[in-house]
Amino acid sequence: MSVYADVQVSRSAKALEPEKLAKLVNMSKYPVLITGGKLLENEKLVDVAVRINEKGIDVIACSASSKPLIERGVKPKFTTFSLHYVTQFMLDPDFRVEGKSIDLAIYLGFMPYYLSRVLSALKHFSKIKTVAIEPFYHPHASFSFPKVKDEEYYEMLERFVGALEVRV
Amino acid sequence: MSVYADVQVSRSAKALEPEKLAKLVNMSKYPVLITGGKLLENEKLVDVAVRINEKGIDVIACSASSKPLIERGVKPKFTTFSLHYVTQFMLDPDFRVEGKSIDLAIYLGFMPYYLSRVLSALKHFSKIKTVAIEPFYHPHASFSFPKVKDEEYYEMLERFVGALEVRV
Amino acid sequence: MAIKIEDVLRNMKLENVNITIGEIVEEGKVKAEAEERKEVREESLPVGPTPKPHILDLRYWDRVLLERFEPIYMPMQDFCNLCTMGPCDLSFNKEGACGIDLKTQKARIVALACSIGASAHATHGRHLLEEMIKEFGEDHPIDLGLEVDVVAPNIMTVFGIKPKKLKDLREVANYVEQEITRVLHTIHTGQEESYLDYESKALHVSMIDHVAMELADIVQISCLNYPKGDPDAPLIESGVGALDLEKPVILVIGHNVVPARFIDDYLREKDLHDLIEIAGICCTAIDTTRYDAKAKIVGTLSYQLRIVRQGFADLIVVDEQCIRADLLRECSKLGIPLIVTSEASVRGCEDRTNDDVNDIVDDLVNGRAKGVLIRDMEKLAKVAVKTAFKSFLRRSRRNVSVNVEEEIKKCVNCGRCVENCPHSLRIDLAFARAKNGDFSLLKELEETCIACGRCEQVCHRGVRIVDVIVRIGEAKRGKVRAGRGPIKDSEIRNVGQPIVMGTIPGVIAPVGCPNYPRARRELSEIIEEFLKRRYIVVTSGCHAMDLGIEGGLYEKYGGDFDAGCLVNVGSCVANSHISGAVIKIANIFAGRNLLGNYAEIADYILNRVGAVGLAWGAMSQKAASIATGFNRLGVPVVASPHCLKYRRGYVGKFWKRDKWWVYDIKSGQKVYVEPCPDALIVCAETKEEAIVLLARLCFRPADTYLGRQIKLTHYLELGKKYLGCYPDDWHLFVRTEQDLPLKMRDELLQILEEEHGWKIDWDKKKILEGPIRKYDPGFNPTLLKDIYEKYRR
Amino acid sequence: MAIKIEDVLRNMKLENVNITIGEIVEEGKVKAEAEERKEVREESLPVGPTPKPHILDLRYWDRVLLERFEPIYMPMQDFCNLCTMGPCDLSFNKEGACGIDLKTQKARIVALACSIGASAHATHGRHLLEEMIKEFGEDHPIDLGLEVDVVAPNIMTVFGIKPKKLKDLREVANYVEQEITRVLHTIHTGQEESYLDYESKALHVSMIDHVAMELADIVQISCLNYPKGDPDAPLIESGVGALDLEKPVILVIGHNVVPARFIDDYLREKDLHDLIEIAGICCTAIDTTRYDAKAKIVGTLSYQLRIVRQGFADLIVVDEQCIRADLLRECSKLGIPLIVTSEASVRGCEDRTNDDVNDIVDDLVNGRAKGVLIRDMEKLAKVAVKTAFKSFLRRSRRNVSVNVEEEIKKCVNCGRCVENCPHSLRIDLAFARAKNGDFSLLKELEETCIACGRCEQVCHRGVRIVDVIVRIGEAKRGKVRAGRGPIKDSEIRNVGQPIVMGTIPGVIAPVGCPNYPRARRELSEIIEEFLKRRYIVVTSGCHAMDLGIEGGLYEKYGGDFDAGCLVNVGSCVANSHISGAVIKIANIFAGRNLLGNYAEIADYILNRVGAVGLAWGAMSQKAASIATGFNRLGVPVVASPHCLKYRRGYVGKFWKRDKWWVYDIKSGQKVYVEPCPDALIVCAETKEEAIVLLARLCFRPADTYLGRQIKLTHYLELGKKYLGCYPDDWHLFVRTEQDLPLKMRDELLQILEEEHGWKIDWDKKKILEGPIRKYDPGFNPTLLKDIYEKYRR
Ligand code: SF4
Ligand code: SF4
Ligand code: SF4
Ligand code: SF4
Ligand code: SF4
Ligand code: SF4
Ligand code: SF4
Ligand code: SF4
Repeated sequence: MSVYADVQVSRSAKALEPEKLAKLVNMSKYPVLITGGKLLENEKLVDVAVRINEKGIDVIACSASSKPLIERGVKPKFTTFSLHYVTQFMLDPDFRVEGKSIDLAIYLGFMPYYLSRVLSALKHFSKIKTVAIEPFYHPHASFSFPKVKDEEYYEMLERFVGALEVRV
Repeated sequence: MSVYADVQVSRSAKALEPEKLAKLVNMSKYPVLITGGKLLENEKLVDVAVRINEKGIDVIACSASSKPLIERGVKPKFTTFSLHYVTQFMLDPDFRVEGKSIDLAIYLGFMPYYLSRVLSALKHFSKIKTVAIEPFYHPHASFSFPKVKDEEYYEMLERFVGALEVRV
Repeated sequence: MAIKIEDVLRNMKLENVNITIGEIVEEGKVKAEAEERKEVREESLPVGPTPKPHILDLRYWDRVLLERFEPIYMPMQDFCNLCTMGPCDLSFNKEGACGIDLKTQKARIVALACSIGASAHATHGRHLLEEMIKEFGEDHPIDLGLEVDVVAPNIMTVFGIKPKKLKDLREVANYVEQEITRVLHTIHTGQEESYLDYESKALHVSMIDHVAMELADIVQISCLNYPKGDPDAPLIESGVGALDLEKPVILVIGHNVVPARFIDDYLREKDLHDLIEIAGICCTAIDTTRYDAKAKIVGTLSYQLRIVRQGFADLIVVDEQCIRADLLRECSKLGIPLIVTSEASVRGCEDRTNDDVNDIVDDLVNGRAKGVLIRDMEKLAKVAVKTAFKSFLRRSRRNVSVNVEEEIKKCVNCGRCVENCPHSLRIDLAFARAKNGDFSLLKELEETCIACGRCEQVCHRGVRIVDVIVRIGEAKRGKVRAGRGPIKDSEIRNVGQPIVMGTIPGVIAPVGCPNYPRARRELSEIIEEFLKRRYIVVTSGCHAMDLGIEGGLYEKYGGDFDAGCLVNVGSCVANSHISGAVIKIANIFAGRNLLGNYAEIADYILNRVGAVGLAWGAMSQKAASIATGFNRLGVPVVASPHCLKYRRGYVGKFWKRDKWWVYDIKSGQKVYVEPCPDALIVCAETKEEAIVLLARLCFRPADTYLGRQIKLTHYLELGKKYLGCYPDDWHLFVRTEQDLPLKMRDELLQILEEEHGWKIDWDKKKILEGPIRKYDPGFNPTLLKDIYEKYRR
Repeated sequence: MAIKIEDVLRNMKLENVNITIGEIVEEGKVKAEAEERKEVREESLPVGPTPKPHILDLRYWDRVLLERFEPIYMPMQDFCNLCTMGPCDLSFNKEGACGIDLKTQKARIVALACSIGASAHATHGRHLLEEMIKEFGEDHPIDLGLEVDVVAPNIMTVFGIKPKKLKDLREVANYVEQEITRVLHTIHTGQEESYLDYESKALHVSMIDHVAMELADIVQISCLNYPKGDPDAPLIESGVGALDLEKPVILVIGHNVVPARFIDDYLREKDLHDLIEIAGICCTAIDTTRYDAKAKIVGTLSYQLRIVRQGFADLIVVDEQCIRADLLRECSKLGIPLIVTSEASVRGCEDRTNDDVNDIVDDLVNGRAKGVLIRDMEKLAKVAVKTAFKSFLRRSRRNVSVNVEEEIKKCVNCGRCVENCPHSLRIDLAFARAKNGDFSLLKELEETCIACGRCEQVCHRGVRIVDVIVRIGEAKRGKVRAGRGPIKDSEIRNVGQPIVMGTIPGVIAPVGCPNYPRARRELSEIIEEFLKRRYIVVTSGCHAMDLGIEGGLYEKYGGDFDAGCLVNVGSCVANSHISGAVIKIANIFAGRNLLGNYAEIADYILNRVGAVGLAWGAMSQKAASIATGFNRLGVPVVASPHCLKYRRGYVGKFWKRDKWWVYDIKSGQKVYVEPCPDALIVCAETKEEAIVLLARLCFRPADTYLGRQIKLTHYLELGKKYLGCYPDDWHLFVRTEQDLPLKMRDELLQILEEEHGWKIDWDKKKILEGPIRKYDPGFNPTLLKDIYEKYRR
């Protein structure tokens, strides 16, 4: 009648099209964008982050990604704490960013194995929704880009940013 | 471009319709049916085993399932060795049943967690194809019944037996 | 045409003339000489080649075992994530980032599990040793009673000394801890490349485990006035039904007698002994009743949640190992006070050791403290007794009511619980039927459920599944013979010969944890089959409890270590008396030197002593090391289907003839032998299969034809009874027509001729051709070249 | 507006008048007195509250740490299958069949990893100890040179004795093994219910690890004539490029110097020393060069496969730990003989200890034996040298040619290798580009690849990926200063005050395994940033090698333990000198008693000593225990992104004000303090982030304002440089305007007023309101009530 449960993995991320992911973000109360170290190497990702921020989404810059962002005029809510810290904060229901409680976090520009651990922590121990807009499918996220070819990735990011509503 | 590989499971069984499973068996060179302890409690399973045997498929009776089978006229190739032994034998490329080398094994009537381990061993360390015709989906098998409701299970067994060709 | 064992025995007596020849004579002689020189030996025992062996010193013996009993791996997990280079996908025997392949990785996990198991007993033993030295002084003698001279067969064989005083055990404990640390070291990333070497480590640390267990048990027997090899140790009132619920109930859970003992002493001292029930779960239950026969055994691990949920425990005191990791949570839900006492199992509780007794009691009773840690055992005793009385007065306030009907109604039969149940028990179906008034499946569920609570974790309807199950069950009641400790030297003297000859068809040792559903019921059925057939049955731990509570077997079968007995040696650590007994056969009966002579002894046992362990539901890492320790000693173990999850078996291939050979010291030749035993640890799925398998694994190459006759008789009978036919391989065990049971001889000869192509001289009813080897009464097998050479000289 | 550190320093000198007040004075006084009484102390040192602590004895300290530095778990695996009741789905913190929840289970795995780590060093230490006692006698003195009187700070602080002779260390080794066994015991199913208690065990066994490491290293220093705290220890020729390939090359791999040492001795004895290259990988490399400065360091773990694949090693001799588990397979493919020497890493090889030297050599050279085990080190040396010469003659026969172009052509860019690469390195893209003649990505790949070989395991086209990568790389060459062992007491005397005051802004300790890609390059960049800023840098193990081979830093920076130094203490076990140095600050500089006084010392360090570890790519279980041992001692560690896979961090929440308080011994009050350090182990993703984080974790509550000024200067500068702005939390570290770097004071005051709402008296340039607390030069913080009470009395 059912699966014999020794396949050792629990919930896997829903892989969604960029527009759908954007819709989820649009529906959330206080989403944040969390950026990682790839922004130091990849100007395109900086661009995407800037444009997401322009839609009114606050940025938490990890991994020293604040530097290129600040240069592009972004004012991150945090610049100093590594993703490990930020995750520890987010796991605490008391954590607020300027009085607001994060209900959804978008991740951009992290090493896959590094982000994966963080997503796993939030999956098991918090109610925050996590959205990975990364070139890898992230099973531990709540929602993730599907498995895509390299060249399609930037196009997907475009579609994602395009579908974000401006927040006020 | 791809899945970040920390979902900790490798190949999962193809869940196939009974007819397709039967076809695989029909195509194999020397398939055997391996029966388990549930036959001591469940007359319907004994019946299925008898009918599979009537199609010309040799039976290896484990878990003392030989008793009801012999009573119904089956002559198992083995009666005495537990599934643990039989698996150890099958993992050895030298193993022969009356000179024949098993290339496919059908499993019927085992405790799910018990069978699961065996299927895992054969999956990792042998080339033998394994077919689980059990009421649970068995991820470690090569092929398995899909997840079905209890009442559908016997019907699926019927369909499987029906689709088996008589071997000569 | 069933063969009656009595007939066989009667027949054998007629032929019982010329059997004391060959090795038997030799062994007898050696034994007699040895006896004479006993005094001398005491002082100047020879020491064998491997006292205090390290990992590599017995590797040559492991290689012999592993060559025959090939490891089989059944991965639970395709990945490894033991270091930060991972996770590594090792499926299909791929290699990880450190280069390890799947098989080697699985062997590594087995070696780790055995190390954990050994560390548990080692720590337990160390704790007892230091406690007892504190109390009794380091010169306190090791004393297992007058009739036990060989007090420490494992320690003697492995470590190479015969300990006389507690202080002698300190260096043994140091050695044990050193070896465990050394094996654990090898688990570090980047060590072994071959699974065989991890198996050798698993075998090594598991041998050490038997040393650790022996140390622990001889300390407590020597100091705490336990029964000392007493076949008539008292029968203990056991089972939930045995509890007097009119009294405050202190429930002790775990494996270490120390806290319970202090409570017990305090009760006696204060004359409160009759006013309080001390009841135990798991091995602490066994050891507490060895200390005080008035204490009670509630049952095994699977009773922990059941009892808590029933709410009548007024205080729970835990020590270490096998304690549910949700006990504090569960107790506090009902307001049952919990005291923790061991560094291993503190559960986040505050250390109240230095606080005032009354403060602690108040906090516990009022629920201000859900649980407390008390490290001072005298204070613990006071707190426990006071708390129990006060808490007893509040027992009625604990809300344990369950509206079974309502709970059943809540269920929507979605099956999520079934997917999460380790046994895939059909809770959904049981509830569905119960809704229609048919409680039979629910009853069945109660019988098989191990009360682990995983089902409740996933039920989105919040059905109190375990509560319903508990409510359905009845309170069992039975008697368990208190753990008697060692087998007496005189008993070994009596049974040594019949065991080695095979005329006692085997020693069956049910040891382990009952976490296989239906184990309780099935275990007793399996064991009674062998008791009726006059095998020796020797048991310990949770299995020992079940045989009494479920099976009522202690009242039916005697406690002398002899044919048809049921001997309970004690708790888990008393398993060392079972390994000790087989070692003692080699020593007391056969005169083999023990000190530092492990390989010779194990080789002796493997070839001659038809002892088989049964772990019908082994659960813990300790179970893994206990079993593996038996394996290194040459004792096979049959395990329940769950044990496949240990990931590794040692299973030989009877059909590979070249694997089955020995050196024959008598003839001076390498000879092919029958494949017996053909596995060291192997699982069975059903009790029927287990029974036949146990009988099969009792064969030994050194069986006399009389012994072989008896063993074959049982094997053939059990085959017919449970498999519906003679077993596939019975003919492999036939060396001569004399091996065949008399009454069946014609039939069997015919089968040999027709089905196996053997040549028979029908006039003389003699086998002319067919057997693997000829029977030779002086046959003297060994698998070790050095032993062969030593005795050939 | 970058601030020059020189300016700050100059400014400070002007104000350098009244700083030796308060605690500093107190400490100085205590120190002086202590010095005077040195002779007396030697004989009658007071013993603190916890000599030979067991798990529970320091639990109160752990609770203090864990309250602040909350564990964070990042599961690698949702299931547990540690016992046969499983596998249990623990996702979303569900409970398993034993009742354990996911967090507790993860903590259990961490405690296990740390136990494995500790057992590795313990076994290494025990082995060295017994070997050296055999050779030098048990009365051989423990001697780390004239200038090191506090020879064993870890042993003193934990175990409570000051060892003088080798034999004194035996009881330390027994204790270490006992504690490891006790912690391992708690991993058994059914013990802890709270993750905090497993963390306490992890902390405990990791503290024990530092004891074990210290034991190991002081034994080898005392017996093997290693440098003894010598700042000018020789510079060792290192890197593949440093090898003289005209000679036979013996490659030693592992962590234990013993086999290499015997080979080295034999070469000298036979005057063959100049004819053979002895070269090492991993810690054996370091320890061999401490023994003989002519030996060479090849590199770290990630060089193992590279070197084998290049085929120039004529013989590989391995001991234990961190050795690839495919070495025998890989060597035998090329016909490179392998000798194994340790019980931990036998790799299925036959034990040839008792065979004739020439037979073994022949079998190895002819490939009849792919690898052999030799347990007798004298014989090993003979076999190794003979084999190396003979094998050298056949080096040309080893086929190591790779047709790079052809391999690249074979690739179909499917990306399977990328999915299996632990670093998701884009092999597919690198090959695709290379096909078109652009090798830049392939070069980049070579730089980042750790040569683990997982990619090759899955390539269905059989591309020899690692071979291609190896072929692309160039042979690096550099110099590594030989491990000097301990920090001298006089050095501690000199730097103790500036470190505790904060005027040396911090001690940065890069220790660990370089299995984070780019680690080699990045590590040197990180460290040079701190060297330039005149932090103390003290390193060990694989990181110590990389700083020389990749960074060339030893030639630029001095070896005295002082501002701006780069000190290599030695191999992994020499990490104990780093923990030892911080302990010695509390003792030698501040006069705190060490013996059996762990909690007080750790509390001292946590509040006063701005030391931070850096594990830029930690891999092994030893790395886990080393880091966790530093943590219990109050030393934070910054780790690479890979280290998230350890599953657990200790990360505080700066924004929870009530977590950050101390008892102030001076004022007699509980005071809120700045959150520093605010993590004990935490990961960073990029080198830029790591740099800022390291600077941030150097703050301590006890900093004087001068020290705080310097630390803030660096922190602000580094923030600007790497984050593009001042860090988020710099203002939290400001207690008084005097804390602000002079040159930036106006700007910073303005920010404090505008952005943080602080009240400023602009006339006096004084802060009126805002800081968490006022600055008090006599501030004397402790987190421990008993210490508070002791010093208040
Ligand atoms: S131990 Fe080996 S297989 Fe396991 S995670 Fe580490 S590198 Fe991978
Ligand atoms: S999970 Fe709950 S609702 Fe579903 S079948 Fe089980 S008991 Fe019924
Ligand atoms: S408590 Fe019983 S029914 Fe529930 S999951 Fe455990 S074994 Fe299955
Ligand atoms: S037999 Fe098993 S479950 Fe029972 S007490 Fe011993 S280890 Fe625990
Ligand atoms: S240790 Fe607990 S969680 Fe792990 S498999 Fe066993 S029962 Fe399940
Ligand atoms: S797996 Fe092989 S073929 Fe595929 S991209 Fe990698 S190297 Fe190329
Ligand atoms: S060898 Fe290099 S490229 Fe290949 S999997 Fe390992 S790290 Fe990745
Ligand atoms: S630093 Fe790490 S990789 Fe290097 S030798 Fe030490 S444990 Fe092994």
